[in-house]
Amino acid sequence: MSTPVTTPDQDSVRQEVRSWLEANWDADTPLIAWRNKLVDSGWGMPEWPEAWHGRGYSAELVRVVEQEFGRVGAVTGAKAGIRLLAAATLLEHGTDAHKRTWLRRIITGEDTWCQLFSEPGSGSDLAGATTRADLRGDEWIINGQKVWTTSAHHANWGLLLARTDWDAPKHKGLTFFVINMHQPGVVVQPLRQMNGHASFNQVFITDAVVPREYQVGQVGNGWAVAMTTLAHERRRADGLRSGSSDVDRGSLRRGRIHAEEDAENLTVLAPYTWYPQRAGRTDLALPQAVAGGRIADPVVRQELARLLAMSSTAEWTARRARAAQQAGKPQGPEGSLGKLVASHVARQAQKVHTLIADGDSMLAGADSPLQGIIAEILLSVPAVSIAGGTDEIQRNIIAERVLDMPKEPRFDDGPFRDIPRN
Amino acid sequence: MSTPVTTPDQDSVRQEVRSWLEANWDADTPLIAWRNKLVDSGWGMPEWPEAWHGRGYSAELVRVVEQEFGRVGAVTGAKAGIRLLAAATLLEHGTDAHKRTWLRRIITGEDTWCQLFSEPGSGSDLAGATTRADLRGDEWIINGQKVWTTSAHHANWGLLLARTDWDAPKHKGLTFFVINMHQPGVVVQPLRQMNGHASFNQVFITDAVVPREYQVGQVGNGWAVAMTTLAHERRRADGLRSGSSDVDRGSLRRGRIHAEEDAENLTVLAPYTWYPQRAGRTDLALPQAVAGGRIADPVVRQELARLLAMSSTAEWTARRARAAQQAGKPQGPEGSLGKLVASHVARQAQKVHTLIADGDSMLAGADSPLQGIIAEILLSVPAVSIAGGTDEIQRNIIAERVLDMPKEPRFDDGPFRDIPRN
Amino acid sequence: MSGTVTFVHTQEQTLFRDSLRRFLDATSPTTRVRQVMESESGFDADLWKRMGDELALPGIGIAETDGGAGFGWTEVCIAMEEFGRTLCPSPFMASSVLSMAALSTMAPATGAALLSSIASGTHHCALAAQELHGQWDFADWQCTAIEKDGTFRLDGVKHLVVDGAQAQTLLVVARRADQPTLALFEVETSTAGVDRRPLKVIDPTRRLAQVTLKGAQGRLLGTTGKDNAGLERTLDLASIALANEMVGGMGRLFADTLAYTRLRVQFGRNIASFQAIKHRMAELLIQVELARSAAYYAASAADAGLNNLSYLASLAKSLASDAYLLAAQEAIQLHGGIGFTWDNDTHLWFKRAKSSEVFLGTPAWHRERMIRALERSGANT
Amino acid sequence: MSGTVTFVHTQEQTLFRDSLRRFLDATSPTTRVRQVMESESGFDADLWKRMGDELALPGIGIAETDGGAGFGWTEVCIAMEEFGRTLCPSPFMASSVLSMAALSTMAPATGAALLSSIASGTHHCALAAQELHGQWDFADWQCTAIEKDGTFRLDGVKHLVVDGAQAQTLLVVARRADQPTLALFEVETSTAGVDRRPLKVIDPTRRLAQVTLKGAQGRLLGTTGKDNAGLERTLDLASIALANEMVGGMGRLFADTLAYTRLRVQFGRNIASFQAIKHRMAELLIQVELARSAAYYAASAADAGLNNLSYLASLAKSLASDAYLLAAQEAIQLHGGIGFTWDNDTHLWFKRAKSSEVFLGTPAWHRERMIRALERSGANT
Repeated sequence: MSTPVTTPDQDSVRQEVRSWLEANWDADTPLIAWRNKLVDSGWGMPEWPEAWHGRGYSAELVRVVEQEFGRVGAVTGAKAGIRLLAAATLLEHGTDAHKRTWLRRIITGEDTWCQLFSEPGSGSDLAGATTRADLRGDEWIINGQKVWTTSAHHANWGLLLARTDWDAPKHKGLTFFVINMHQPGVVVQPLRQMNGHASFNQVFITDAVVPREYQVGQVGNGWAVAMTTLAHERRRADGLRSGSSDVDRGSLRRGRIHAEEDAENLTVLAPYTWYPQRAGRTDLALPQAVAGGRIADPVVRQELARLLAMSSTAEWTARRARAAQQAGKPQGPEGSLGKLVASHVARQAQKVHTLIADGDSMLAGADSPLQGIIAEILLSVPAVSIAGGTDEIQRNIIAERVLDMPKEPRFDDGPFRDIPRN
Repeated sequence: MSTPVTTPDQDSVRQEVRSWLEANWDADTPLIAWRNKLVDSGWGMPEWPEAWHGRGYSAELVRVVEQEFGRVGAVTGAKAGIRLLAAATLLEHGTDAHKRTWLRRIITGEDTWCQLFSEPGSGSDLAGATTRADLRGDEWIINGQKVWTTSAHHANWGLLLARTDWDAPKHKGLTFFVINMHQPGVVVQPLRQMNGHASFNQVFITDAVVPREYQVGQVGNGWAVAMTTLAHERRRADGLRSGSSDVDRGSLRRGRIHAEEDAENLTVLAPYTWYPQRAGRTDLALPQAVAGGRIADPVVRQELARLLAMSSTAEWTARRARAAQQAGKPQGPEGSLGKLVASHVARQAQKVHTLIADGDSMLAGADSPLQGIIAEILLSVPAVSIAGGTDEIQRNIIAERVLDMPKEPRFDDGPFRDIPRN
Repeated sequence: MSGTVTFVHTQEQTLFRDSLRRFLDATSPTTRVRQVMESESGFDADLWKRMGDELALPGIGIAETDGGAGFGWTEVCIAMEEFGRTLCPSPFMASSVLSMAALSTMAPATGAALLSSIASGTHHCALAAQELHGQWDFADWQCTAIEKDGTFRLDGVKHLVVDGAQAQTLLVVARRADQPTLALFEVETSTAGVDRRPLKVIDPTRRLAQVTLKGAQGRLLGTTGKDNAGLERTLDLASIALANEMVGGMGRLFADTLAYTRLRVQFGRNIASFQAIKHRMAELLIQVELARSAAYYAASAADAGLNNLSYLASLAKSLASDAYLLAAQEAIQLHGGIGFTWDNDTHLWFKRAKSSEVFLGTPAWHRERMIRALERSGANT
Repeated sequence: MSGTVTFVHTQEQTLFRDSLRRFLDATSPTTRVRQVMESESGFDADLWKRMGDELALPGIGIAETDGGAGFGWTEVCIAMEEFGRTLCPSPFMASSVLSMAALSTMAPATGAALLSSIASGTHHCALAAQELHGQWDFADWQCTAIEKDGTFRLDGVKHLVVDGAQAQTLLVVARRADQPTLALFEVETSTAGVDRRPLKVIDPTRRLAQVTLKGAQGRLLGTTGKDNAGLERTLDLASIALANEMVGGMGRLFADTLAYTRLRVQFGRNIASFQAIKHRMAELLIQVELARSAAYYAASAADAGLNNLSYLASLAKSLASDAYLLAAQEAIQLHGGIGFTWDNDTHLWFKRAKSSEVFLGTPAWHRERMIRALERSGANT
């Protein structure tokens, strides 16, 4: 372990990580071996607490570390997929045993994770989950169906939200578990989407077993734990939207360790390849309009201008929120609009791409402009206003939390078993 | 009285009215005298029952009568203003005494009427009226405030909706009255609008008196009576929107009786002069675009095309509804959309007029295009989606009555005195 | 104008619609549509034959003298609306609408034989008109027809040809060196110099192909006449038929979505009870009904012989394009995640809506055409 | 670009805004605005003097060497936002924004005296640039300046001149016979050949006039330079300031409307509790915040010296125009009938929104200008 740091300044951190990398970084180390080094040194997740493989660094110091890693092309701890949401949840609600069991292999990338929250009957209404967990001796027996589960087909572990009390109100009857995905009671089926991809899964759970010590948080407190996971998911989504790239893919990636990392990403990132198209690919609008000569059409020019204005201001609005936060100013509304604005941008982008592609908007695959990218945009954008919280839910949140308008009258309090549901 | 007609055919009616007009029509008869003739002959309101100055004619037969009157330029019974809504209400809910007292002078035009329903605190929620009527001996004592009252400044009589029971649920505590507007307890103030017109009034009622025999319908049954008035108002509004002109203003209007009628209309129709501008004046869009050369602007062309498409299809949709009705087909949704569609048309029209007028949209009065007509459009259109039922109410009606979607949860049942209100 | 436009369908027309709806509901549930759209031909030949035998559908709009049922464009559009409602893939659009419209306007006499073969339901024709880039902008079309000892040789590339790969006969619009206006040619797909490449499409229920002609032999059927009036009218009739097909699709989407909101429970209540959803359904209903009014009016106007048909056709097509896309987007949104899945049927109509939005011209292109039509008709002077 | 854009106001800027807001709230409640807008001059001279004495507002953006406060365009825009919030009528737009921008870009040296007289708050200038029909399409401007024994004689008609009837000095853009680009002239309104006709306006809080020049004597201040760059930049700065003013107005409308929906009870509940209204307020908030981001960004970009300022200015102006009109329409709609009355304040902002929508160019005109700017900057190659 490196000597504990109290509150170092950026320069000293830069010095320390730089000399450590000089001493340790070798692009021919096997991936897992290298990452175990990162865990032991605390350089893998410097933002994590010192007690758990980290250094308790602030965001700025973490950026310094990332810069130095990027400068020499050093591989970082595994970050792709939802593993970091799992880690954040375990760090906040898990026992030391939980942390010992899972955190290291999250950083090394040996384990992948998935999130078992959504169900066919509870989409917007996540707390309406009906997957049941019944205690039998020292084991929880799980039965139910989950859906929209990214990476379930290769995940080792799942974050599971299940109902343990049917007489409590719906938010009070849920408990949070970590479930071993590799057991007979768990059957994963790919879920094909209208755009042809199958980046999600359905998970059928029949008498699956979760040892009692894999319960996270108290019985009946599952919603609070899930909230932590969702908060981190939202924060990451906002980050991705406002352009701050997830992992730095610099140059200097010639070592065999990089080949190993690329292979890893191939699997872990596969479900996300269409996400940029789902967001509308604003970046392609102007080049396409110019390339095809459609830029000469006054209607194309009008709609293109609308799109560029919308997407630029979406970005500036997010940056205003971050700048205000960093300046310690009171939180304005601008921070809560990103998700809903992204839907507007995506819909306008698909409109513009349709105008530009004109008749060829009817075409797909190799016959579609940009070898099918345009067709994929047209068939993927409808998902942006649904996934991760529908536009309708976003509007409720903005009206109720940002504008402090009255909440919707509730029809779902009282014992869960009495609440109407599909 | 003319001999009762059972079910005459169009030709016989045409013959009869034609010969009657030949015998009686004289453009130099004083207006009131002529209209009294119309009342006695039943030619003034042929759609009214024979017992009450009419002939019980169907719509087709009435059209025949109107055609013949128009052919010779004969003056008809007074129709402008809301007098016909008053008549329809009295014919359905009034006593014979009521009908004797008011119907004749409605046709002759000697009396004008106004409608005292809306209040500052009850706009969309008409049944929330808080103007009170208290029985004192044989008189109802009225106290409260009404608003949006067209023609109150010259009306002789008012249709009044007032609360007589504060313990009954909101719709059950109202009673309907006819109030004499010319009494000390009734003070009328013009209500100026943002477009400069003052076509409505506020009516302040303080200890005004309504003789018990001027009560229409049972105590507590006022909402049902008001519904009749509103139903006729809606029907007329739909008629006006779908272009079927109210009164035929033909040629041959050279007699002194026409001068008298024009003078009458000057007063009665004055509040309505800006209504066409409120509806957007689609008719002016193309001519204005061509006149100013703005038709060359591709954006103007796009928005103009949208406007023309919207307004034509609004008209065709209304005609589909009428045609289906006449063909005895089941009522489709198309009949209930007119009011809401009119708002869309008006907003698009104001958008197009702004595009065409360009910078001169900043100007008003004589400096505005068409001597201020354009400015009046821009400043009047906002009223179209509020007056006579807001767009929000229309959407509720369409969703609940046409699409049979669930009603809004009610927060206003129970005794009226306990219901929150402004 | 000669005749007058009607605002309600006749008893006969209603009966025709009802019988066709029963037929399609019985024979083309989405389970079947999914099989057919993944088949090689892309349509069900046996079913098409039955439509001919039992409903005389292939020649519904073709004159009796040419072996058709002799009905008007209104009946063609009623059929289109029902096809749009079920998405049943068939040669109707290619043969009985596009080809029939082109032949009846540009080659009434010389095309008689083709018309009756279409009416018989045994012959599959495809109209090869538009070319790469742009759509029905005639001026840009390059395909040429060179006359040589009595016959014509055609060269050029035709794009987005409906059923181009399945049809036996192509009706090709080409330019003659010596002529100011375009002409219509009959080209057998079996002849040399005809290369047909099926295109990958977002809507597999409507097949498209790219046709390359290299000295292919063609028979002159007729010319489009002054100002390409024949092609304008062909586009008018096709756009009106397409608009009605779209109305069928959006009507179906609206009904299915409304039903789903009544069924789906979240937060302990039907989502149909949320006011925001109620208001959106009300607004959507308006767009659907306005588009329906436009499509019906234009169809009736075609039969009535109104002289501003281009204006009305483009009005109907542009409104239908916007309303159908809105209905499809709202349908997916209100279905939520399930509406984005392959197994849910919503995307079948979404893809038809997206494809139809630009087919025969984008809504913006048709709005521009509306104003051009107004200017031509001198309404602005 | 030289400097960099900032996304949060400095402590000083925030203090400046707060003090100005307190000042305007105290001195310009709508009761006072209504009096002033019906007065003859259309603004409160005493209040304007106080703004100079107590806040140094008239010269806020003018260099200290020219007697100004020497702040940046961001501070000018903060002031504009607060003026837009209260609708306080003043010479700020005419003198301290339009005239100041024109002088500082086209006549930094020769205009120094005018700039300091503006900064002193004692001198009222108006920019007479655009002409009848069309807006800032320089090519169409006809006003001419003929040089004759040392001085210039100006002829032409200038339209929609802000404060044209109140100003002592007109800054006239005119065409010199011998020059390719336009030039800026100083014309005293007292001199012969200057006819100023106040125009009737829908927004009485912003006065406009039509100025007719018949051989009026003018002093050459400077030229707009290659490609009329000086006028382009003047339009950029003015559009950015206007966009910020509009953001102030829409922010006020939003807050007042939100408060009213919380107050107004119908059907036994606050109308703020209706989901349809909640969702519309959420959508409106988005449009307001996006417009705000654009206006702030463009203001900061002007100070940072970004080279794509025309693109950013037109982006901000077009977004602000659409968002302000939407906010004003929604404000009236959600107020219901009362919102359409004269005594309710909502229409004051509605009229400013409607007027500002087209002032300095419609949103569509500015969207087109955005793309032209992109093409110039070669972003498309």
